[in-house]
Amino acid sequence: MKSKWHFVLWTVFLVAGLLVAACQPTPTVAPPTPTQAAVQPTQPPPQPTQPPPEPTQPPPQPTQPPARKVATFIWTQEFDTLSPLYTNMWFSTTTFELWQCAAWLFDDQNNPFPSLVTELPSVENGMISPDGKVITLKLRDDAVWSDGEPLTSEDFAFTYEMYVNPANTVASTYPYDQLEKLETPDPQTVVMTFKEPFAPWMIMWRGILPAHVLRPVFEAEGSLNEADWNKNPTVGCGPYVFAEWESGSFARFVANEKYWLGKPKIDEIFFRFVPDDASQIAALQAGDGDLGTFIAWSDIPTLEKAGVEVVPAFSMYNEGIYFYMHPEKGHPALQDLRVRKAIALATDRFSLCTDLLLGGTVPAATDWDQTPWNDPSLQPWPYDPDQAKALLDEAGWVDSNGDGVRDKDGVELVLDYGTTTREIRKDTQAVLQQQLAAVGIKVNLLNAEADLFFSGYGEGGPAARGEYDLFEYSTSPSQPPDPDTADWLCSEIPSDEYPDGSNWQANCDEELDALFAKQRTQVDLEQRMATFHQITKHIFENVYWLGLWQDPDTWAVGKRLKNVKISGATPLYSIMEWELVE
Amino acid sequence: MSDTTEALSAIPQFAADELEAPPLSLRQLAWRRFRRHKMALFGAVMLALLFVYCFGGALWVSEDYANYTDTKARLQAPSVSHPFGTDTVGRDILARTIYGGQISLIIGLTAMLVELVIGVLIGALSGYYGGWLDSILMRFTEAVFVIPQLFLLIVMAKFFGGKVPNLTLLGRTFSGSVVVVILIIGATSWVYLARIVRAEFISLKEREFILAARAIGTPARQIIFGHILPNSIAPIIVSATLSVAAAILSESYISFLGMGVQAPTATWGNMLEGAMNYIEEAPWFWIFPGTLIVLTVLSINFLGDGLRDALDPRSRVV
Amino acid sequence: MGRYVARRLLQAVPLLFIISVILFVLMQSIGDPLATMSGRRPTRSADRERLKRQLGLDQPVLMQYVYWLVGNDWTSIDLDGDGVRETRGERKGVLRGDLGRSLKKRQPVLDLIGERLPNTLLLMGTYEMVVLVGAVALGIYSAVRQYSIFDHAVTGVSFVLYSMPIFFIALLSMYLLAVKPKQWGLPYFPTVGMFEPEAGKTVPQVIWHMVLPVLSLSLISLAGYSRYMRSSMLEVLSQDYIRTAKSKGLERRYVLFAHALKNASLPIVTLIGLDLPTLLGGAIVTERIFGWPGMGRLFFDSVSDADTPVVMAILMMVSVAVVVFQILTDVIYAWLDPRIRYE
Amino acid sequence: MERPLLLDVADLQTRFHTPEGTVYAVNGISYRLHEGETLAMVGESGCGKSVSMMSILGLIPIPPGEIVSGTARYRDRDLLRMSEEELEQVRGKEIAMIFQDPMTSLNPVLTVGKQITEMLQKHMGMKPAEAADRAVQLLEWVGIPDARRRLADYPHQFSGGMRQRVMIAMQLACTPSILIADEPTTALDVTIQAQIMDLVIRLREEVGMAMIWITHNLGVVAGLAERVMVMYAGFIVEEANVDDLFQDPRHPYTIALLAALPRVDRRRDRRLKSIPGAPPSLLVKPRGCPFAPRCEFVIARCQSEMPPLELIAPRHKIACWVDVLRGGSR
Repeated sequence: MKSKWHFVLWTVFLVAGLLVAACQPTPTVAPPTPTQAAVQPTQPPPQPTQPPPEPTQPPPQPTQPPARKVATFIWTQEFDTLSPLYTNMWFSTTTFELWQCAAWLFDDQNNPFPSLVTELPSVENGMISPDGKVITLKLRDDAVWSDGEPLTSEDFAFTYEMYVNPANTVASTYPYDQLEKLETPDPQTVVMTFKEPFAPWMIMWRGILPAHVLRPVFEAEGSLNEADWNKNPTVGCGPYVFAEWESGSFARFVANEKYWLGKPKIDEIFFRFVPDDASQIAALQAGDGDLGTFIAWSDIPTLEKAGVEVVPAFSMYNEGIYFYMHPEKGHPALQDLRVRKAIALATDRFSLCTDLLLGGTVPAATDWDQTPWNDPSLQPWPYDPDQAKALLDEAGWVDSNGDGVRDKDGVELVLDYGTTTREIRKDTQAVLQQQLAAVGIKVNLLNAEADLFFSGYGEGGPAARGEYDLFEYSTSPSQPPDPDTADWLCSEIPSDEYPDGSNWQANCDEELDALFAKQRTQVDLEQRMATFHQITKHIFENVYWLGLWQDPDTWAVGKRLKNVKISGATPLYSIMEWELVE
Repeated sequence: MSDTTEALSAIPQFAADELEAPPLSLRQLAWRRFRRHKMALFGAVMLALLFVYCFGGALWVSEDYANYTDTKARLQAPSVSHPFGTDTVGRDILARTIYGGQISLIIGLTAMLVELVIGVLIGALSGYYGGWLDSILMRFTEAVFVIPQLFLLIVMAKFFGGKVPNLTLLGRTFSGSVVVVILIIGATSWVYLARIVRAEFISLKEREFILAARAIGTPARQIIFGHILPNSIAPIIVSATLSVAAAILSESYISFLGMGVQAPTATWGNMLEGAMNYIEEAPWFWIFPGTLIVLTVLSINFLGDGLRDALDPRSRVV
Repeated sequence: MGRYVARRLLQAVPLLFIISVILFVLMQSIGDPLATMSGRRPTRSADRERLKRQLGLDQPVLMQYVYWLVGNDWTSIDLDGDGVRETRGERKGVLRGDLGRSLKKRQPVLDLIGERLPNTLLLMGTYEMVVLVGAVALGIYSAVRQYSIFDHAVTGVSFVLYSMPIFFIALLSMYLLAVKPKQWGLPYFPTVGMFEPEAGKTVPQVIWHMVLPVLSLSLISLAGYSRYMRSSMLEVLSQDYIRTAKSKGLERRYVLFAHALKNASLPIVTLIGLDLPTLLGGAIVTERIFGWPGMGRLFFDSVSDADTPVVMAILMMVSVAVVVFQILTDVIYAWLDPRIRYE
Repeated sequence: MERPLLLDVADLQTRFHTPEGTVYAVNGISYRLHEGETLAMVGESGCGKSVSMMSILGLIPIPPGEIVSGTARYRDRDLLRMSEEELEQVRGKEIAMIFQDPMTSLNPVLTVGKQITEMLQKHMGMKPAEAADRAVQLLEWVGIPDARRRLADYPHQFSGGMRQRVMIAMQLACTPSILIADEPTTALDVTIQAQIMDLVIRLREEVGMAMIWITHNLGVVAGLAERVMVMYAGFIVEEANVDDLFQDPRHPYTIALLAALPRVDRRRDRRLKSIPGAPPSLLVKPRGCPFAPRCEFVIARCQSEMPPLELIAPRHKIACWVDVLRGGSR
């Protein structure tokens, strides 16, 4: 005890810690009463706690204010930042449908419908110029920010300005850097002029910045990098308003009393950040969470047993294997279509889906599976190891030295197969290694942390540098739901001169290149779709990519949530309509 | 400090002088002290059994079987055909603990060797030569010491991650991450050893027999490795033994965090990766490898404790 | 003493400089912070190029280090990529208290640390208190009752605990104190987070959620500390001056606490001095398993995202703390043991 | 004239149970101490002198120590049967003890003042200020200059002799009736030794206490003690008035000791090398006389049977089967 000092020290630490931890606002907010003004978005007030309704409590009488409805969403990753400028992270952008507003949204079939605009631009209604370079947006005149300021074309212009201003370290300038100029002839009109006809224009305007809030900040600080709004976006334009966000723990959004489409049915959305899948599953099972995301396929039966519904939402993601096909640096065997086809035939992606993913999904044929852009006639390659062996024999890859591995011209058919460290991917690797070994292909398994794996060529990324012969991950061609991608262009093959290239499979196919260039300017939907059918068929038949499984986002919807519809592109598009019943 | 030495020191000082025993050689004395240390004997026997399990078990179970996936039989509870159950792709956990154990033990031993080489070299140079070399080396040692090991391990695991290709040895393919893990554990754990060796060298280099050796012109290298090192071997042996346990633990930590040894090579540590997700559903998935880690580390700690009492009874590091 | 401290602090400067250089070099290759910046897709090449420039990652390592250390507000940087340095830098550098901004979260690192540090201090402070009180109590009790059943039990159990990886203890305690009781319909401990969202961040909630992580953390350290305390206490108890104190007719308890404990706590002070500063970095594994929003999780997540400014800041913070605590330990040592004098 | 009996120790046996085996440290010793009397206990290092003293004060750690049998009556109360609380009232207050090494016997982390006053506060019920004043007096009494300032000093700030003076002041603080001095001068320089001895003798007269002086040096005994006990391997082998012992030693061991001591006032030898052989292992349960292997008078009976401590002359006891004056068995 005579070591007073550590006692004192720790008392100070503990008390200080407790104070700091406990003095922060409690996460619940009193029910808004009719007399009470709307929640003041500029200063989210910590308010007294409303006890949850007791089970014994009589059903709410019409005269009483109904119990506050709070839905809890489980997020396995925390937002990085909330500003649309600075994030492309899924867990952040998915909140945009809550507190942000978009020119248009996509429904559960990934079909667009107008939101801030009065109608979707098209060539037919004249809002897209015949050359495809000018697109005009007509905005609603009743849209307002949560602080009551009208939302006008000025906000669109400001948003555009901020995206392309080099002072802002934005996550991606795309697609706004495709614009030549943006004009606002009147508060309800936005005229966009592109440098080239730009087919993927629909991926624009998912988040709008409040000019009246942020312009003064920008003018004062020279950039929005440090704007408090990024973390604390108290002014928004969605059905909910940001209330608070405590790092590592939770974030809250409360109903926007001033939402221009009416008031949402659920009073508050509470985001709870849990560190891992297991915690998420436990919370969902226990009913502590009403909504969860990215449910592992293997967890679906557990959840369904607990009455939690698992809803897939196609956001154009598919798990698949790329073949590194660089003519000099790649493995010679992969240049041969027969070898690639043999690899496809030798891998049992069907039992992978039924056993490992517990039947939650099916093998993908192309990276555009489950979209209208995919040639509907394409079916995944069957599992046929015998034919695979025959193809390999035919291609000249035989086991001439009896070591169990096929070879040709003194080159062993040994392939490096890399992926990230995600458990399901490691498991898949182990299964495929065994199946490929059965046809005489030896596979070395390699793993890298996601950020290393996805590193660019210049940063020594193993996939980008071609250190893997086969590399597996889940990707969508582009920003959903647009099908465009640069990943197959010859010009995108990374090299010392162009380290930032994104064609990591180093596959240069002139025919494909031309098709991609063509679709990019086809603002006509039908024409573009036809081009894409050609593209998908070409990739499939040449086995440039081997689909393992369709990887839609899996959403777990708890028992209390009703009327839930989820889109792949803008997941929470219908949050207004969601209901919470006890 | 162990029970024996405690017992002796607990008797008031005069007692030690009072004890009269037939003179024993140092080695006999060490063996006697060690043998009396029941926990150390238990540790040695246990460790021998674990080695038999990991390396002898390989005679019964092939590595192919340990890596054999059967997606139809995933996460099966322990049964006759799979005494420890199966993992997420239907691999037999028993077989994997055998092959994983080999890697874990090898990592423990080789990381210790790496640590030994770095620690002894730095400690010896800095203790023997002193002066500016000592200053520089000790600043460096301090710098490494200042950053907590797990932090440094994680950073270094990312630093070297994926930079070492897989290697094939004796017909078996090992993930390059094994080498990475060995190197980074060795490279982050030598600080204590270096300090011990340095202290030994500083005290020994002024002793008569070393001065004599110097006087007759024995080269420095021979004095360091031929004269001083053998005389400071006891604390080194003890420290090295305990660092095997520490290395096995370190490996399990970074593998548990997913930054350690990667598939297809199993270790007890990386078998535990993702265990959190199966804490309820499949406890066998983590209990068996976890228990084996604890047993091994425990045995080595017992052994090290006994060795310390036997070889280096004065040292008081816990 | 003042001069000694001043000299030690001065010596710490080159040491911290070496550390910062080593770490900065390591940071260059712990991953690509831009790789995952575009969400689920690899970052577009144009964005990658622009971000590198805007974040200063295109500069030579030496320049990056200088900017990190002393800031770049004395020079101009090129933001728009035309090769002309047109904009004045805004960073102040670590030496002026600017730890930089998180690449991923886009906030000042200081803010991020400020959010997490109280949580970590709360968890780790409690843990350290539990360990200290527990270890001192256990250590003294076993030392006094040497060779009793209690002593043997404590020694045996602590050996086993000491050999356990913390995640194994965490998993076991979760299984035995949360998962199983829940299945059996008994009261159970929460496993994740700092509080139930419905209940709010109240003191009882936080304490309740702290039980399992603190337990898991404490058990291992308790094992080590109490053994250390025991042997240290045994050694002190066998000293002549304890015999003297007893011969003076002082009460047993008084001898133990007034005469023995102060001496026995000397080696423990060193241990604590080594332990305390690393607490700032949080408990990486424990915070991860129990979803505790502290520094350990921030560190691990930042390493995973290669968010180098955050990683660098946490490591430097811990290093500074270690160095400062080493000096502090010496000062306290001198205070506890009058035999020690520094110059 | 018999002074009142103060301490009566009978058949004291102390053992230690160690992993090496049982150490038979004290094997049934008996002696008496009267008021104001000074008793010297002489023997080689490790013969059980200190243990026998610490046994009666309950300073033996149990376990591994064990007091197998015996009584130690102090003013009609058996010290060996006392509770810890009762013993605490005796220690320091009634029976004080000073130890061999003043370097290690004072607590290094507490001030000298604290170590003296805590005792006064405990036994004399003094207030802190009162105790401090008394401590200053005590320190001045034992000859420490500038005593008040030195109260705040730590033991390491004193020289060896000064430290022993502090120790003496401390142990005499409560004016005990018995002072046990366990080789208090052994660790000191020769010149200091004499000073300390003089000091102790002076204080003994001033306080009028009884004293047991433990030493391995027969030389110091002559000018100090009235009676002398010689211990060997846990036994008392001879007990006599100091003059009788020096002039008429009857036990072969005592004779050998004296033979190894050319002159009483000469500088001591560290080891009594002239006795052949080494003391027996205390790990073996004693059978027969422990000195037998080294004894030049040894007879057959010595090997098998321990001789009892018997009166052979007035106030002169020995434990030996042999009559060394006449030769042959007694």
